[in-house]
Amino acid sequence: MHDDLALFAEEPPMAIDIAVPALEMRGIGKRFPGVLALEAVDLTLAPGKVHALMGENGAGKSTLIKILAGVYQSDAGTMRIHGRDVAIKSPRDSLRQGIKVVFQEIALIDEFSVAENIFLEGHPTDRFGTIDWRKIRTDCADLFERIGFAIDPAARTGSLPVSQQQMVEIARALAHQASIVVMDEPTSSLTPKEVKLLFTIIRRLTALGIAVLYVSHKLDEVFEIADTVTVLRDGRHISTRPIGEHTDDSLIQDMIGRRIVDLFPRQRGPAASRVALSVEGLSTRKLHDVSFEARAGEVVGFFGLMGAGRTELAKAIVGYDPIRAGTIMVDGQWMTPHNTAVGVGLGIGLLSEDRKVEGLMGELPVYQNASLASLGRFAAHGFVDAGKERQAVQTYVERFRIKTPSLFQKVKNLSGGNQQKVLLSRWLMLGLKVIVVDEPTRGIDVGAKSEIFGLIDELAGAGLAVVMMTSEMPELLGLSDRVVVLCEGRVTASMSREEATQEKILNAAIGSQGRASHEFRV
Amino acid sequence: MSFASDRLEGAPSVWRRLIARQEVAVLVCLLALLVFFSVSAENFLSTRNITNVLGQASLALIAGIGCAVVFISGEVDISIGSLLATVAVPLIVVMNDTNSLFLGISAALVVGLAVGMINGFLCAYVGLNSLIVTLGMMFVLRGGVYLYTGQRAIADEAGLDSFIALSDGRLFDVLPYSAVIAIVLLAAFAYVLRYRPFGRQVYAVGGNSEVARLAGYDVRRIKFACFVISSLLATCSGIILAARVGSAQHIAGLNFEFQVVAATVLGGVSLSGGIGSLGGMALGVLILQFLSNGLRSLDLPTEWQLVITGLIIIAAVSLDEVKRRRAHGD
Amino acid sequence: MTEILRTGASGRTSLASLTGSGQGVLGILLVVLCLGISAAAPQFYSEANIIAILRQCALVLIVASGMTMLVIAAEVDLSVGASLAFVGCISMAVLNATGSLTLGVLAALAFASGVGLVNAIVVTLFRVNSLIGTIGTMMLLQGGVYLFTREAVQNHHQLASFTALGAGYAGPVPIPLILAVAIFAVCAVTLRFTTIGRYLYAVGANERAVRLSGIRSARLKLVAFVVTGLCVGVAGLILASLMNAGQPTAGRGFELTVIAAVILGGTSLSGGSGSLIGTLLGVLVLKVIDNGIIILGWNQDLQMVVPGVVIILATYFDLLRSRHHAR
Amino acid sequence: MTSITKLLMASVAVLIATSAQAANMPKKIGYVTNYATHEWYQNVIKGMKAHAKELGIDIEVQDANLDIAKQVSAAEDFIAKGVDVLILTPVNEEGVVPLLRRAKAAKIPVVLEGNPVKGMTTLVAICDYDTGYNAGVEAGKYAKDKLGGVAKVMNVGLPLLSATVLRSKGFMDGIHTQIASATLVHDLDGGGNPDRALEVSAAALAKNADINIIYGINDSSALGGLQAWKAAGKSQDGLLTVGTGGEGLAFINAIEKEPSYRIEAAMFPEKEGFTAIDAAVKLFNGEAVPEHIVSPTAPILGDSWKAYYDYDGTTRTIKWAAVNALKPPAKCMQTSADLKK
Repeated sequence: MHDDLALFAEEPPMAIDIAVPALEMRGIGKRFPGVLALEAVDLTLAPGKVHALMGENGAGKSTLIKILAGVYQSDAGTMRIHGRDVAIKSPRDSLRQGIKVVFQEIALIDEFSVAENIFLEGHPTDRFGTIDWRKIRTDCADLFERIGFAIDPAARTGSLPVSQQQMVEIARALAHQASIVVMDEPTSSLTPKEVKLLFTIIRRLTALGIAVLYVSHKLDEVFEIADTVTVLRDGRHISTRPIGEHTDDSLIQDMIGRRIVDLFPRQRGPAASRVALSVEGLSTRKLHDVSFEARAGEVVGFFGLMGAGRTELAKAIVGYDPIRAGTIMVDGQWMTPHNTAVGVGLGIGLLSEDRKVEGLMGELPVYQNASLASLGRFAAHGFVDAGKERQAVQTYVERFRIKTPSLFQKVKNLSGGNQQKVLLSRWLMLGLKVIVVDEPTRGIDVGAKSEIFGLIDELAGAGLAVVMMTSEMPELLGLSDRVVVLCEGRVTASMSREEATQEKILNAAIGSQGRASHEFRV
Repeated sequence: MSFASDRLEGAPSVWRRLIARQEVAVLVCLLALLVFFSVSAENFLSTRNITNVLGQASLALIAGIGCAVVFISGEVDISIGSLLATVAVPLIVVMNDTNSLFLGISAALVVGLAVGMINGFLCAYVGLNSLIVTLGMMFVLRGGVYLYTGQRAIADEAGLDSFIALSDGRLFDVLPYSAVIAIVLLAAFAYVLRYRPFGRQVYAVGGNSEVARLAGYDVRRIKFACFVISSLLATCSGIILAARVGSAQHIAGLNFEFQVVAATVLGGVSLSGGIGSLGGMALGVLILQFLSNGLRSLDLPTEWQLVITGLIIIAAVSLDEVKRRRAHGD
Repeated sequence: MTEILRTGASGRTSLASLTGSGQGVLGILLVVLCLGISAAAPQFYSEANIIAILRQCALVLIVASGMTMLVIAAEVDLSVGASLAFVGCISMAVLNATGSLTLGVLAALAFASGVGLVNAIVVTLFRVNSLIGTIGTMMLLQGGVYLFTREAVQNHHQLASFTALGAGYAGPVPIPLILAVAIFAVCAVTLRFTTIGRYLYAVGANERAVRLSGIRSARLKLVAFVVTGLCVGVAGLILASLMNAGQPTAGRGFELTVIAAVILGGTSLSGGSGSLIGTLLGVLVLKVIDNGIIILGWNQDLQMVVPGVVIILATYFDLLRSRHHAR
Repeated sequence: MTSITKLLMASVAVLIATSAQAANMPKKIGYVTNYATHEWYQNVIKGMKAHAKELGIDIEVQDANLDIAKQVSAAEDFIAKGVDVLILTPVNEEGVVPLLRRAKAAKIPVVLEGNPVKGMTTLVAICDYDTGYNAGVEAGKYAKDKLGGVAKVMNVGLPLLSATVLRSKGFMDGIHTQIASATLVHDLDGGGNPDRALEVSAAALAKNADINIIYGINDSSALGGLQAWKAAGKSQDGLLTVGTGGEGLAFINAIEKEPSYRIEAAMFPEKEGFTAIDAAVKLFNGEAVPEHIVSPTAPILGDSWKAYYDYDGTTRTIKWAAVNALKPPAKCMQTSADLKK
């Protein structure tokens, strides 16, 4: 019954010649304004195999996937699919060639039901072209049941927690007859059980002769699932080897190009005893009774899976979002909740995780972006002293080595790392006591990453309390003096740098309740 | 198989989903309005009056479908008022020359199609802001009609029975044909939006055009089609209006776009795209029509009608916003 | 280190960058229009006609100055036309009742800024899309003005000082023009050199970033709405003075002229970019077209068609330009 | 004192005359006007309501607010309600043809006000052409007398409506009877509203500095033209402004305060409303009525407005005796039918 889904067919979706590579990319290059994203990259996928694509953020993985998906077009190189030369000019072309990409940024329509999103690429219709809603619902329910998913197909997708949205996104790949499935960091918000489920699904795909490109930077996953690994670094192809030839160290060496300690230069001294930020019993729609302290000169790292409430906490403590209960004290003074003006006045500010939406004013020049928070400093009687302002920005441009052709460059034309530095200088020009950084290295290339780490270290060294929200384990362990773990809006663990281990942190992040509500029948 | 849906956080029950819908709030408003006017205004609840209002509402209902479709796709079209006046010219001129309603309507549709294609081309393919393009088009069309007609109405000389029936005729002597047409078109497009892949693509494009593109949709072609649909439906409204006024009126449809936009937003169709339904739009139109009819029955002067309509629009849109904020929790 | 500063500064002022901007295109268009019309009809550049054009521009420019600030902050106000008529009636009624120019002017400004305040509340507090919200207030004002007076409010006292507001001269320069230039200058300086101006651009470019930076974005929008209201107040006074009466029917379609001028001037409706110089050019282009069609004795219906085409074309050229720059 | 007595006597006389004529009174009359917020129509309505009250008729007024679609809707409402007589001022004369058809089907008699419509029974209207013509004759005389026999006219017109086109045409024809060399220097579309009139006039005056007569198809248009003149810094010596309508207070104010505003082609809206009610009563009783019932107009020269109106600073009151004494022509010199030729 219901065997019309590719995943469960007895036969592969199409006649696949095992001898011919499913995908061959040769000499792929891509340039963006100011950035060379990819340079002469080769990639070959074999049918029925899992090929891992690895690299740090900014290595060029996302660009390569987007070229495969038809979102970007390469500037150089050729592509062959099952032995045929192809040109992929749009996502439509890509789908037609049997490529299905599962993006890390969830590509679902919030307003649609889960079932409809599963069939977004093509609604099943009857012979009159009328959408068969019954079939959509039953097929979706059937698919979920077989892969052991406890999600209501009729639920509005936007109302689901992020982890479930990601599972829906993965399930979508199964509803279509693809011969190449690309998964971009599919586990970034999944629980270990969900990850296991994902791997079961991947194995069933490869059994059908489908080629899987698995993009990740998590070593353990790659060792478990992949047959072959290709590593990219700074937009260049570094290595392609069977997984058996790799060790942890060799992979890291390939990915980072140096030893991990270099990434986290720690130069600051011990933290002061003065409490710069104290949060007591904070509750919002998503958070429940969160309490913690951060001392001057200390980095407090918050870890949690997607949807655990990290961003919500960040926004609540700087006064951006309303709270239900609790008190926030900045440097010993009570802060009015839901009022960023008071927050900034007391010296607490947020470096948002979403630079584009909440940080950058893309159309405005670099200097205006940098001086936004401290503009009043450069003004007399309401008039801005532009010379003084630009002079001040200039010192930060030099101090942070911000690469920009001029102060008047539109900030949207800068690379991610430089944008992040501009936003950091926005706060440093003002002079904060507490800075909350939310995923400070998202979408930033490796070189800039270590610079940002250096800056954070420097900030703490200068006496700021740094509250860091992150989902990157190395970042958390490398930078924090103390680690606090969130799960479903609650603090589930708090430990010192010395006590913290990856395992302890993950256990706390998954939490007992997490397991209960993500019940799967695999 | 049992789904643990009710145990999951954030999955609202059917009932909560229902009352969270704007359509329900609008329906309650409409019913309240009907009850109020039935009590306070004589003759309001007569079959004749109700069917009259449905006939009057047909113009905004038909054009409102197009307006809603364009809104759902994430764009706007404010050239429809001028288009109402524009298409009546070829309709009446050709009909007067040929004595054929079919040829007249064809001519009107050709003009409407051309306008829709120009709007669609400029917005979807060239990538210009649709508000600006259709604002410009609004001026161009209105000015063009003034130029062509020398600011004089063109009378229907043919006097075809079929054309007159569009204005005076009633199905079973009860429901005006214009209302019948509106209901048929509403049903047809409600079907398209719900049961044709194209309809779902329109929602997807408006909901998140990047996601739609990744799903392989030709976003530009879909938006283009929406503009064409909007123009063609406004053409239908223009034809019915021409029948109701027995002529091509150069001043027809002034401020019509405001009425339709207001009714559409009132009915819960979001200006930001991807959200809303034709049912909601229709309820929005009916509220404004019954309001204006009821206020006329109460013998309130124009100025009060304007004030009350303005207040209702602001109130409805504010409530919508409050509700949305609560739903999204910011 | 000053190298970056220098290249940046010189890059901004060079002629090349000006012609590369939307304003360059518009400036050229304006010159071509003026030359073309002058060649066909020499009366175009008579002193009388230039003054007539400038006076027409004055009214639009005053309101467009405020509107530019509003649009830069990513909001829009469609109620300005209806408010213009109401302001005229109120100021004239107060003038008639008190015989005091000061009170009349104060009443006009108070009323108009009150309208701005209401718009601001509707938009920032109720978070209504300003396009729809101000259609609502437009209807309220259109109805309200007829509730206030059904006929034109006549000028009883004929105060010379009031008449001078619209029809007077200082030397050869019409007083409305002086007012317009003053308001334009104040708004331009505010936008370009003050913190408020910089914050307005910032709010339009990214309101969340502004809020996170501890700046009260709602207040800024309120300021922009009230300034627009004040501008309408001044324009309404000038119009009432010119008409020698408060006309409840005045101002039909005025909002579209103003917004068309702002858009034509290159200010983006999505906020964060634009300039008052652009708006000035936009106003001039629209009014020169309007005037030229009469001077040339062309069919006046073209006064609607031509601006429509110009708006679409200007947007198109602007798009071409920005795409070119992006490459 | 005397004026009040006259007024009383006049209304009593009217009351007796009309009630003697009509045995049956309609209970309810519906009037759909095109633009109720305009002063002209406010005074038409005033005249109607006053007269209907005398006759004990209930009159209900709806406003199309210049929207033809709304006019059709409002009239439909009245037909559904079952009014005894319908009075219509068409937003556009071609646009209400279907309404007449429907009223006929519902057996409701219709009185047109203002503009003729194909298939109508009767129309109450002034003669627009004659009104313009008579004002033109007076303007010609004035120009011969005070402006050295030169007449260069700027017409602040409204091509939108045939009635207003007729007025402009009549004015020029009238002025030609006195000054053969009179020229129409500028023919403008002032939109019928003062701010637009001001704007277009400013450009026209700049182009042709020799204009010496401003004609406006209504008072707003004439005043818009005059204000443009004043704003250009010109003296009103050697200028004649002619307004049309006498719609409200504006023209009284203008005659009192503007030296050039010497001629008003007055159209007495109150009288028009009064006449329309009379026609409605007659139609209701099945009496024969002429196709065109002419409501009188007269050119008013300077201060002679006081013969027709009392003005207390806030409202004007019509002097019925003087207005009723005006003799309207039996037939108009030209109508909109002549325009189409």
